Amino acid sequence: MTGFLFENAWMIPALPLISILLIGLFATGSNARVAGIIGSVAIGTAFLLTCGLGLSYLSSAEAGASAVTWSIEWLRYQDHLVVSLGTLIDPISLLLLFVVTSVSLLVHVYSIGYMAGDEGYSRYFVFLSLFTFSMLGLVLAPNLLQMYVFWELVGVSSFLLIGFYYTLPEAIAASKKAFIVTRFADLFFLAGILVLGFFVHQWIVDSEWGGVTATALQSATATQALDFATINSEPVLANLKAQPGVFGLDLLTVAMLLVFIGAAGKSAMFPLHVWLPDAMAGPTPVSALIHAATMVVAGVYLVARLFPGFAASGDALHVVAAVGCFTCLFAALIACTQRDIKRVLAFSTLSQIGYMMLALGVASAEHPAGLGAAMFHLFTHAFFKALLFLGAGSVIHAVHSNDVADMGGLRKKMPLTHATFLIATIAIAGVPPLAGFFSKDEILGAALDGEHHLIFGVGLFVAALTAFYMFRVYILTFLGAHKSDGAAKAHESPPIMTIPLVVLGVMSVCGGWIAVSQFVLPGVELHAHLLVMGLSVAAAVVGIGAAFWLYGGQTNRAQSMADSMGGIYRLVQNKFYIDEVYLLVTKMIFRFIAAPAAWFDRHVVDAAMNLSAAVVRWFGARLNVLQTGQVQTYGIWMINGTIVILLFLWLVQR
Amino acid sequence: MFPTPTITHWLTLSALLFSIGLYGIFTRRNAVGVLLSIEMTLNSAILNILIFNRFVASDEVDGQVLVLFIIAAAAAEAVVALAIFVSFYRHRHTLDVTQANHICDQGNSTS
Amino acid sequence: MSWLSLLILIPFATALAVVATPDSKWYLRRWVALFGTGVVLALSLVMSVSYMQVVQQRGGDASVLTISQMEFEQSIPWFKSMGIEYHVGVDGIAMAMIVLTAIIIFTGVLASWEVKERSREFYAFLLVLVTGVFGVFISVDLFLFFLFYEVAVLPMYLLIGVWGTGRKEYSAMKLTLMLMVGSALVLVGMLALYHAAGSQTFDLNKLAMVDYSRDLQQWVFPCVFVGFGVLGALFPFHTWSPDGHASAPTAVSMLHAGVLMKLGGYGVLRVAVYLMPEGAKQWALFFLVLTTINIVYGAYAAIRQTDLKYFTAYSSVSHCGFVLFGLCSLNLMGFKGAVIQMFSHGIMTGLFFGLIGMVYGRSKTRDLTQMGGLSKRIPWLATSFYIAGLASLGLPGLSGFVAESTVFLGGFFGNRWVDATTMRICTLLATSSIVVTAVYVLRGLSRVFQGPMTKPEFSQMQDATIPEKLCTGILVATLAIVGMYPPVLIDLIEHAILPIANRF
Amino acid sequence: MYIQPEIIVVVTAFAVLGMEMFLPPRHRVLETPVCLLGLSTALASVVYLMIQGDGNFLDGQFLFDGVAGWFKVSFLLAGLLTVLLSADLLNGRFKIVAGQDRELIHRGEFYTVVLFNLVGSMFLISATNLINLYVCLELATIPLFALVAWRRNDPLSCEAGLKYIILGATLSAVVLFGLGLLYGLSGSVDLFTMGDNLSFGPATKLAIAMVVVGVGFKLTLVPFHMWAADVYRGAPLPVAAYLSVASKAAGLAFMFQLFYRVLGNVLLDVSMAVAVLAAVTMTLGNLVAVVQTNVKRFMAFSAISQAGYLIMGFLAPDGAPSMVYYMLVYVVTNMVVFGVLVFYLNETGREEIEDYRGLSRTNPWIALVLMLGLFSLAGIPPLSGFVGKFFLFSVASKAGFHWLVAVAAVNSTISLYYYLRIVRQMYIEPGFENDPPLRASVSIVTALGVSTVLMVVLGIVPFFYETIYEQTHNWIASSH
Repeated sequence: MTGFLFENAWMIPALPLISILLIGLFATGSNARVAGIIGSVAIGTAFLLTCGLGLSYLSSAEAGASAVTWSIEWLRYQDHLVVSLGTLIDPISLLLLFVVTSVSLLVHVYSIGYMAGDEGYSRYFVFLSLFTFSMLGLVLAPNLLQMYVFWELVGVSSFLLIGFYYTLPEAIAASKKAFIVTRFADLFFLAGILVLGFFVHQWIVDSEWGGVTATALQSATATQALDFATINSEPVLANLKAQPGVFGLDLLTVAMLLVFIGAAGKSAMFPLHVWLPDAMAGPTPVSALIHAATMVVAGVYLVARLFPGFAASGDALHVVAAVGCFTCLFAALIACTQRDIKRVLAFSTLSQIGYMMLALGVASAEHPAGLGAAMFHLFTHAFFKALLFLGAGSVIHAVHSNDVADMGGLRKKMPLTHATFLIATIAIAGVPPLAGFFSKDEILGAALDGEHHLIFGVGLFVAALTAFYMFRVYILTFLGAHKSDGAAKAHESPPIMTIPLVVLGVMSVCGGWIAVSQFVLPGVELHAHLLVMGLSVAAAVVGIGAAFWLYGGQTNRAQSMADSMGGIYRLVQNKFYIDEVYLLVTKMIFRFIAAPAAWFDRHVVDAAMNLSAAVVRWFGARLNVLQTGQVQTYGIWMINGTIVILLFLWLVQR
Repeated sequence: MFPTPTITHWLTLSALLFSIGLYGIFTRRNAVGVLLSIEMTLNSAILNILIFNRFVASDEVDGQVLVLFIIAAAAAEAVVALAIFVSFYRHRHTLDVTQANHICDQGNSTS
Repeated sequence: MSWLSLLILIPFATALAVVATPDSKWYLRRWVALFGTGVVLALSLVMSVSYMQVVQQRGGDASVLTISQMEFEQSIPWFKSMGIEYHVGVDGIAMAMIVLTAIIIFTGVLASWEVKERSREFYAFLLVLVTGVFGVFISVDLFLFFLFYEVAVLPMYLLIGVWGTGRKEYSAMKLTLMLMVGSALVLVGMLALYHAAGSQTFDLNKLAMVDYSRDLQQWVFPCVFVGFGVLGALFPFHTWSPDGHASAPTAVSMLHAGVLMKLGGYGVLRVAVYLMPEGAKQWALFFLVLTTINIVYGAYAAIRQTDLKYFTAYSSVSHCGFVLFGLCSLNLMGFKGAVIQMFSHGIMTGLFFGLIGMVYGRSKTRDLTQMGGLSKRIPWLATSFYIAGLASLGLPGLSGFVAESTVFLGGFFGNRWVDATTMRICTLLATSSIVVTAVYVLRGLSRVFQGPMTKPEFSQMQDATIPEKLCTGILVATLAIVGMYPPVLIDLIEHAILPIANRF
Repeated sequence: MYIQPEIIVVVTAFAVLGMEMFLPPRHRVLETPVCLLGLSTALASVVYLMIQGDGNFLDGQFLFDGVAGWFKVSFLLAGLLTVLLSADLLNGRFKIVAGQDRELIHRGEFYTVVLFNLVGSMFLISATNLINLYVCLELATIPLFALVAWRRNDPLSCEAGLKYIILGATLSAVVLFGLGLLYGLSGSVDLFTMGDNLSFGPATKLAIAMVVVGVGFKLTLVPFHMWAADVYRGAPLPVAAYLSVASKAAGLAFMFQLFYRVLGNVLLDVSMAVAVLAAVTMTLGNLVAVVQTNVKRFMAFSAISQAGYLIMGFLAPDGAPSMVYYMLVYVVTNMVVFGVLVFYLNETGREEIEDYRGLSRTNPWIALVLMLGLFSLAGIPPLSGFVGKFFLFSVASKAGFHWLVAVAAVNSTISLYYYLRIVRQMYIEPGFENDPPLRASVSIVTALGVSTVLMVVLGIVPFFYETIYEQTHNWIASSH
């Protein structure tokens, strides 16, 4: 795999990095307007490079080929543990590159309009470029540590963007929550890296591989423990599988589960999902880019990257499937009850990522179809979900409210937004021939092929739920009458915002026609499941019908249905009170660990130090009393001293 | 009648004298009494040296010479002591050594 | 004369020059100080580059050495009968620390640009302190090392006592005494080593060639470790640190947390671990547990702090724990991580304290609960603060991550003398502090800089002045350079760490 | 002629006395330069003799060697500095300060007594037989009684003199008893012969115990230290300064004679006792110093703890150079501190620790000098106090007394605490309002200048220690 573009693939992430510098240098004060243009041009160039890269990959490389096309030594821990920064080019990284650069480009363009006039305009684009840079670095990572590095960087740019409106308390709280929850998950990721680093390194040193490479420090090109290529190689996996870990699990499973917790944190899988709905406090384009299309699927990407490991472990993959399955159901249920349009979309995102995880979980080394399906869904989801968010952003921009109860009847006011939003809604609902149908169908097919009937059932049910809640939102937002002044005064967004919508709309329609699965998994044959197709279309129709039945007319069927559910409805509406549980745990940590630690430090440790000083003074004062001023007492002390010395000399032998 | 005193007897005498002197130093309240007791202990030491000169190194007179010097030094000491006593008396109108504790009254605080 | 001697002569001469400035021209002093420290900074950078060249020219395989190779050596007999020499030399570790010191003192002078009250003494003491610090880093002779070590500690008393705030006398006294007790322990240990080695020499590398008996190492190692550990904020001897930092003036906090606390780690590495591998093996577990407590406990205690300086001080306790933790790992990565962490934490905490000083100068309060929304008025400081905070929570791309990940790997890889499971549990516990750090850093920063502005007078604040921008800019740039391209630092220190690691 | 320094001092003493007798009062001020001249000449001749090499006089009754030379240098330095420090008081410049009579009277006699005392100490280290030793010990002691009580109008001075003489005389009797025993046990008055004849029997132990009392008294070892606080407090401050160094140096000289010459064979047997004595002394001195408020008492306890460090040198056979060196260092360092105390007491009549507040503003140079002096006492590098202490600790460590090194080092920290209390007053606390800048007189400046320079130079220039080391080694080799 050679060629200018391959060997200079680093330029793709470098472009946004340069854009940060340029914005920082030039887009200050009154020149802030330039920021958007700089950012867009940079990412646009990156997009073009990505396209070029993809084309030359398709034309030159073998299908499914994978290679590190460029790398420099970055962090040298020790022999066989030298971390490089590099670019790993293979189908899934190319796929993600395409998704990230394209969605990012569109979001940049959209943001020029959306953020116009904001006082933090250039700051916004700096953060956005930072995010893009980090995400591209993550996608291209050829080793686990580079992945982690950019993993953290996307986390922090997400943090910065969620807290973009830094005077709003809820934005600050949400940003902190997002960062801390994902960091908590990253802790396990890091632990996984430590485990893999140690045991893979051990294996390299013990095996003949260790002998082959140079012993000295100049071994950047030698086998490195944290490279995906090393970790995913069969002897290493077999070795890890053979070693005992903890809790009766084998080492490989332990390592993969640790990594998966990291992935679950970033992808907001249950129970680490709590940050994502709150993250909607950030600007809407940010939600579209980070919290729908790209960053949150990093977890899926990570699992896909380490798929051989997960597959070899088996158990770890089952956990992935279970978590994905549960999250997709759980989030879909909550999505049905939320009133904040962005929150509905957020829960929908959760649910869809759950879908992808589920797809990964049902795959196996022998039947990797799920992997392809997951990537396919990732691809299509990125577009229609970004579209939904940007559409929602357009609506919010117009109505100045997030609450669907304030909207309604926007179909006429905002025709373009309406049309694209509708396309996306249909796409996500899984109606053929739009994008979502194909990818979802493939996932369900994979589940059925893998004999995971329960998962298949849940998947089908969630498909219906998805159609239901998405149309619920659609109906409440665009159909019916205006429910507020804001909605009445709403008007279509400027072209700079609607053009990205249109582009995304096109992708949402056509995305499913691209054979992503074949691209990702060349040689794996896929057979069409007419049964699955039928069932999934039926589920979508049922969902859509239910939505229209409940919300379509001027009835209060929805309300009465909610009332009839009673406690369960409230439970779901309050997101199963998971947030409250977290709050409680956090408070407990504050109250029962942090406060005692601080108290202990001041009142025990420090007091002990002060006590030693006090003891010295106390002794000093006591001994000072001996100085009575009585000369005869002094004399007696001296004579006693003589006697003591005498006794000492007699009794104590050296 | 009496057996010839041996070195042990003499040393015992000197030790007794020394102890009596020390006792006096620590119990007499009058400074002059204390001074007298000090002279007594000095004398015991002198006696000691003479005894050793006689019984251990009788062919030399080093001990006796030393004693002469000691007597002179003791006299000098007594002179200085008496001078100080006089000036102390002028301030306090007493020679009670237990009264000599004004320094501590002033400076002995335990801040 | 070796170039190294200049590193102590220039600051000292600058101190004298400051003293010689006329009374009326206080502003002259800061320029003198800035010039002197600037020269030192330039010198240190030039020297580290030439050090790299010298090492490369020398070539050879460092992976078989067990005795540190010093460069730029100079040795003048001093007290011959005791074998004491004025013996200076550096290896990569010392070089890195010298660069750190030079950066911190240069920025420290910038941060104390507005010190007018008794500025003559202030700069003089500051420069004397730095003389001591440089002295420690260039010493090869243990006696000289100890001598400079104490020279570095003592001016702190006056610097905090005179120019500090709050309970400054108490803090200054506590700090000085605790550090001195530490150095007392070091003294006991170092004399025991000296005599065990035949009372001939204090040369560290010659002392390192001696095989000390197991019994001796068994008691000397903890003495020296704890002795230096006090300065490295080893639990439970860290309590001088919060009070001391809270009371100290800006530049002093910077210097103290940034450089002086590193002397502790440096001493542990150079004296305890290097000279007494057997002792280290025996005690590794004990100190590993202690330093784990350090890391986790410091982080939790930081959560509850409301004073910005206490907050940073506890975070320093936690971060300095990483240094000692790395050293207890007794392997290449542990040592490497410890040294990187020394450098990284030095810069980071210097930045932190510098910024706290600058913010305090504007807000007149350090109470987190009183502040809010400052970033609107002081975006430069806020940005720098955020970068420092992110470095402190180990964000990749800033130096903290490089250090911490190396330490964690070192800890996880462990060694043959400590049970692997214990080692790993400790490492994971230490790792868990990254979450706690994130909690308190974000909490603290968002309190100060985000949200609505809490006091009307805050709206009058001015953003950083040019010296302040220079100061924070240099520190931020250093954090970023090391974080983004770690070989800058790793290439410098690796050759020096190998001999020490090879002893295990 | 190896006795020439002593002769010069004696001649000076008589000259000064003669001037006091025959000169009219207004010319008596010349006594000070004469005295200084005499002492400087003596110092020069000691140095000259040291360069000449070892020698003896009167058939070996008087030995001049390296160690003796260094001791004499210490004594003469102490004498010189004392003369300088007392000059202002004797001049009557500070007759009444803060409502108190501060003047020292009878200049010529004062000098004479000081000089005789010095001669006693100087002979002490050169003596080779018991008779000489004893007489010199008395000569090095009795004048001090008079000096302490010198200010006869001051009740405290008289009281201090009373205490000092009662205890001193008692102790000299006890020492004499012990010396008598040693004489009896060895059958000789020649110190070398005595050393050869002695064995470590029970009677020897008794003798050692009794002799140690005398040493302990002069060196202020615990529990023979109790006079120190009261006497320092009551004595005129220059006398206290002299006491703290000259008397201590004489004690050390006596101890050298005793331990290396007479008890050389049993030195190792008593090392545990010495170690305990050292530990107790330094600890008690430091602990009590912590709570003092008066600078004189404070310095008394500080001096006590210094004695504890000092005798650590006896723990190993080759500890002698460290002790000689530390003695020299201690003399100059303590004189630095006392010099400032004298200066401040003269100028303001203040002698409480908290009275030192604001000194760094009223006279920054003096404050700096005092700070350096205190740091040197505390053993802070690069001052000579640090080097000296380091060598002493090294001796203890070499002898295997690691616990003692730990105790001593921790004690150094405690001492730093109370030394820093003064530094804190000078630098941190706000000063007295309206205190004018203080100016020091020429004599004080000279004294402080000389001693400060020496204090710094002794620690940095290796010449002094190296020479002491070499000469002391020869001395120890020859004293067995």
